[in-house]
Amino acid sequence: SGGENENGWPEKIRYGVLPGEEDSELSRAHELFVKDMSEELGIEVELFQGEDYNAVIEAMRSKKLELASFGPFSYIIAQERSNAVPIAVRAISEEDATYNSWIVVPDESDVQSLEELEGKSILFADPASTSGHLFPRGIFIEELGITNDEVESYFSSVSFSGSHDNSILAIAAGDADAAGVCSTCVERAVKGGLVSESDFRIIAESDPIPSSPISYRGDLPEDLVEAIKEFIYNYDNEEFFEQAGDKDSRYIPVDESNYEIIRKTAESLNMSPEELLSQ
Amino acid sequence: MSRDGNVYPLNAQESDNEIAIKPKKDLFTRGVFAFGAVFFLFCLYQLNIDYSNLLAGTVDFITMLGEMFPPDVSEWKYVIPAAIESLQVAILGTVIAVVISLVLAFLAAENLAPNNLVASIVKGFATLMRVIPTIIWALIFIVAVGLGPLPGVLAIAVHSLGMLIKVFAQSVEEMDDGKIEALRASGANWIQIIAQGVIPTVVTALLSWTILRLEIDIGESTILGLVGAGGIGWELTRAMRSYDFNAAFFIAMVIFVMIFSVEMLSNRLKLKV
Amino acid sequence: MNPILQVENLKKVYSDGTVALNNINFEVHPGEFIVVIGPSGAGKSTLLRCINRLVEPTSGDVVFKGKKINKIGARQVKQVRREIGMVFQNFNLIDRLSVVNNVLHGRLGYTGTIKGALGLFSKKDIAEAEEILERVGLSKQKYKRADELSGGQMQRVGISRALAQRPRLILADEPIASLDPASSKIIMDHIFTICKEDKITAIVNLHQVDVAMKYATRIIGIKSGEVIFDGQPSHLTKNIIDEIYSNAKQPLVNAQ
Amino acid sequence: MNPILQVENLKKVYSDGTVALNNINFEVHPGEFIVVIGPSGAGKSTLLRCINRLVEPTSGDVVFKGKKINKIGARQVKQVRREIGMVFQNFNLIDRLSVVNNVLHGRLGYTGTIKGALGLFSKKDIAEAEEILERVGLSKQKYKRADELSGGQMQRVGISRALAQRPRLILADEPIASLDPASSKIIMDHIFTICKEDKITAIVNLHQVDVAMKYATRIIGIKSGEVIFDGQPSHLTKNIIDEIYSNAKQPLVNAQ
Amino acid sequence: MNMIQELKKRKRLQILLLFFFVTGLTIWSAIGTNFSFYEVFSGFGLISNFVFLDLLPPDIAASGTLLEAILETLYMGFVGMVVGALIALVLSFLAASTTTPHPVVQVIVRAFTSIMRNIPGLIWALILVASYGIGVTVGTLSLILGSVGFLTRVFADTLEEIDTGKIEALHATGSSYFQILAQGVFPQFFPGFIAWSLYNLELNIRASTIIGMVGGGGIGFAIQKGIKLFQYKEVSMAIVLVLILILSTEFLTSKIRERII
Ligand SMILES: Nc1ncnc2c1ncn2[C@@H]1O[C@H](COP(=O)(O)OP(=O)(O)OP(=O)(O)O)[C@@H](O)[C@H]1O
Ligand SMILES: Nc1ncnc2c1ncn2[C@@H]1O[C@H](COP(=O)(O)OP(=O)(O)OP(=O)(O)O)[C@@H](O)[C@H]1O
Ligand SMILES: [Mg+2]
Ligand SMILES: [Mg+2]
Repeated sequence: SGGENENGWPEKIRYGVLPGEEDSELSRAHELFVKDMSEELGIEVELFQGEDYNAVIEAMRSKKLELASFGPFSYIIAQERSNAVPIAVRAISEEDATYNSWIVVPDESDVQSLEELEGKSILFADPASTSGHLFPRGIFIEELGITNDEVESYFSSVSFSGSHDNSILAIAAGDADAAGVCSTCVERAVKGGLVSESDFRIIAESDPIPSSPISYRGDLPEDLVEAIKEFIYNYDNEEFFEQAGDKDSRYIPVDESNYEIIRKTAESLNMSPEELLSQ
Repeated sequence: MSRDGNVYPLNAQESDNEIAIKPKKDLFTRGVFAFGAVFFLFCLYQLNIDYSNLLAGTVDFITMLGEMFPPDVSEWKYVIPAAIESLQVAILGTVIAVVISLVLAFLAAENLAPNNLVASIVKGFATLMRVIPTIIWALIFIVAVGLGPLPGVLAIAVHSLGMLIKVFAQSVEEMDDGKIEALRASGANWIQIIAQGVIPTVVTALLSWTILRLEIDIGESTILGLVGAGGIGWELTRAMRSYDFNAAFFIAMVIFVMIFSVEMLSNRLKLKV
Repeated sequence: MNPILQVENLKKVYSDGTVALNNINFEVHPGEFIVVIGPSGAGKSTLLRCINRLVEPTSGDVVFKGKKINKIGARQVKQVRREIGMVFQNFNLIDRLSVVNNVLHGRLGYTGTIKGALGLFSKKDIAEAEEILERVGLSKQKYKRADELSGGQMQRVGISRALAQRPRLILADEPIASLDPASSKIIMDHIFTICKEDKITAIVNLHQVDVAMKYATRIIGIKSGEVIFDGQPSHLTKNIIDEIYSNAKQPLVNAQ
Repeated sequence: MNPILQVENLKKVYSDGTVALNNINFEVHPGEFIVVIGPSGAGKSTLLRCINRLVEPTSGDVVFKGKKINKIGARQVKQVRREIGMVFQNFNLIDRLSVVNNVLHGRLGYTGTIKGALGLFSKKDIAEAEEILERVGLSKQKYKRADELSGGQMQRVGISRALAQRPRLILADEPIASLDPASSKIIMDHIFTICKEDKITAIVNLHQVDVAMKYATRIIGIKSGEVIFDGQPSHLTKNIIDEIYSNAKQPLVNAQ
Repeated sequence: MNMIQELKKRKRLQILLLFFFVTGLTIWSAIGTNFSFYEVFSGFGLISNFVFLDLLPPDIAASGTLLEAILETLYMGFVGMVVGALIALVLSFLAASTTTPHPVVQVIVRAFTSIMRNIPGLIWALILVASYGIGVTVGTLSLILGSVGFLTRVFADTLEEIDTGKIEALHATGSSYFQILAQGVFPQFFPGFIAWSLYNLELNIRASTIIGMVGGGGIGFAIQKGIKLFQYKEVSMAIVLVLILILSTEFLTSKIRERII
């Protein structure tokens, strides 16, 4: 399977798709994308969809995967661990290519500002979530002027719910005093009828977070990378974009520099890839 | 050696005037139960469960199950092939595990193992296989063979191996040693004893364990979808993430039907064998 | 005539310290039909098992056809074992296999590993097994599963399996202890007649002194791991019997 | 003297069509010790089970102490059953319970549901159970677990359980078929003596004609579901025995 | 004679058919899953890199924080086992053909517990989180559901294997239904009850390594957190702790089984 053909290209391109946390849903659209790409490049493209980014990062690292779409935080880890290079994000415009983290509280809560959360319980999504842990934590550090290590003692309890859905459900039920969640996830949960807008209030919002990039493995032949980029930047199959969430969206070029903010946030939380992977 | 037809005198034998000692009530069993009860309360205390939530939650739980009704079958074109893929992962994983454990189990059974050391080593190996969660196995095999159903097959095979070695060995150990001894006494060697004596004796047990494991593996393979192994697990997550509970219910039903039909099959087979 | 079996200073101490046999000496000549009697726990089973090395003797020698078999390797043990048939109290048949297949197990020692494992026995072996079954009156049952038989029939299969080994010596460990009187008689008759006809030497453990008296050409009485009688049945007096079974529940004869 | 049991035109057809009993008629008078003989499959077990309604008769009547018991409801069946003790070939003791507890099971029919379920028997019942155990020579074993006993001892517990019911009638279905000759004799002696002493009527199924002859006050011979002999043991000639067991392997007497 | 051989032939044919059926299924599955021995064996180098460089050695320093998690796992597993066993005890008497009051009840209970058993724990956990919120309640509840499903089945099977002769013997003494259940059935059932319940404890401990992340807490959470943050050596330490816990429960339960049965 790791074989190459005459021009040094791999026999096939394997593309691993992780749903970004800002994505509306796990979409079937990628099958179409993969088909079009295969026709365009004249090379077999195989699609793998899952939810576990460890699997995708490890597969790319052991050269079992050529292309992958990561979440923002998993991308910076993949860059370090699997030599991933970002190509593009799907968005309507450059401004739209971001989303936010919110700090939400139950609607009936008295809390109006971040300061009032001292001694209360706080819920994050999961430890590796960009908008459900890294950025909300970043907000506390920045806005409250505490250090990363002080976060645990500032609140009465800091726990992880496992997902944005669980977090917002807990807020709606009043099981926690506050939670850090991603804006798009909450909007989606409201649309899906899981919670209602009147169940919670937003008391803080983070800086824009760059969306999930499609990336390639850094050691691919240059001409192949060019061909892939060419295809992705010009891709305009409306059927695909409609299924993927918005028919007006397209793939917009990104590069490493777009993710500097993630790297910086991670560093301030002692969660930089270097630190995590150095054990 | 009385050969006469006299009625044997009653009360003569064994009833010496010794008094039967009433055994202390089974202290061990009582102790275990008392300890179990105390430990149970301790666990409850430690877990600090919110009981007030329990009733309301149960109502929610039932409403939620109600809301999932009726199942939404419109996605069957995606769901059924995904289900078949999961089934294939489970079948192949189980078959591989059965083949390998059929060799190792005989080394792990104390009445057949060349010596106790070998038996303990194989059993220890089996426990390790079982303790490492399937998800970790999947990760290990993804590193080796990439994404797709294949790492799922291998993860399931290795994890099942851990259980099958243990239960197969147990079935063999429960076997009447006399039967093994009888073949040994006729000069049969180790392999002959296993093939002609042990396997025919324990075949029903092996079969029902295998089928039970297949049921478990179908369940496991549905979870493995999440790590990029494809299959019905991904479909289920998709439905749950789009809050499409009716579709999720349909998928859960498909999973149920798959496992239940294996269970039915096993009941049929048990009658036959 | 050379003895077929010599037991010399045989001693067996189990790992838990039980002295099951202590300084046992006797010789067995071809054609003898020896019955070993003794109370429960006397060491009868241990003695038989030491002879075919299902139990490893602690010290002393077992000499079979002039060869010391307590000093030989695993491979040779198998060769010796196939010349010694064994019949068990619990029959020890493989339940789910057919009667004839169980009998063919007696040929495993003469069959290659793979063929034996797959149950591919030679035509000759099969024909012989069927002949043996005919001899013990089980032709009609030969394709039945072993667990479909009555106890007496099972033991006849057990005997057939031993015979299939074409043994020089048959060891039988309480072959009738699990059987009703009617079947017991049939079984003892079979063992006795076949051994006589085929000139097979036999050592049979029994609990029932009366049965022992009826069949044995020689009786060995064991108590607490030692031989305390060895001679013709006619020499076994009531006193000796009492001594053998004293301090032990006397085996009572049947309710006739 | 009124008969304690009358069996009239009794017929039993099993659901698969097997006619196990066909037109059985006899009367049993208090104090009789009846042995039922017949080849395997003759219907002996079915007959006993019809008497205490473990098997539902197809037609005909069973009259116990003047009451037709094949026409009564479930509640009354229990009352009739507790007056009829039953002894089984396989003893059917509850292994993990103590000997005395097994005997006390005979008192369940007289004990309240809850008390019985919890095993809270009255002092009187316990004293009586211990007395019965003493009678069969098991005082020393009374606190042992039932599965720690030998076969013969287990059957003595089985008899004790039946006696604990203070029965008017004891049914015993091949009580000695699983026992060695010595234990068999002990068991038959116990059943016989106790029934005589306590004036309990007994119906015992047996395979062994010789044993039947020794104990029975009356023998009933069954073949293919029909009574073909009913009379005193002395009237049971060799010809009749042959007829009963013809087309069936004759039970051979013991190897003496 | 002929008939017997005929039967034997048919039986042999059946076995042969079964064999081909299973082989066919296996090949079909191998094709469907792109199975290739070549890939499996050529991946061994990568596996050993991953195992020896990334997973090993376990990070002993992490054991302090993990200890609390593993205890929580034990608590959840034990509560799940006890509650599950008690519920299953009642249900199994309804579900076994030997003790059920009515065949319809038997079918309903069997189907009901089959649903509990056959829907994977992870799915239960998702639904339960939506109803009960997050926290150990959900983890414990999903263990209880799994335990009830599993134990009801094995208990019922045990009940069906009970020697009916012994039950008949109690019938013959004139005992009532509940007396027979308590005095005849239960003592025979007891060893199986204990053995299976203890085995279920082991299953629960292992299951909680999976359900941890959905708000269940315990070592499962620690394992999944470790994986997500690439602290693989911490993960392997957690697995070592689970191994120790399982081995000690196995040891303890085998001692208990030996003594009680
Ligand atoms: N594997 C063993 N380990 C320890 N002691 C044993 C073992 N097998 C037998 N023994 C002991 O050795 C002694 C002799 O036992 P053996 O079985 O040879 O007696 P036996 O004469 O055959 O008795 P039975 O008539 O009850 O079969 C007994 O005290 C017995 O408890
Ligand atoms: N539950 C049943 N269903 C169908 N047929 C049965 C059943 N029980 C017994 N039979 C048949 O009824 C006939 C009489 O059986 P029964 O057990 O009463 O004979 P028996 O004289 O006790 O034999 P044995 O000496 O072997 O115990 C036999 O042909 C037997 O196969
Ligand atoms: Mg012995
Ligand atoms: Mg009968």
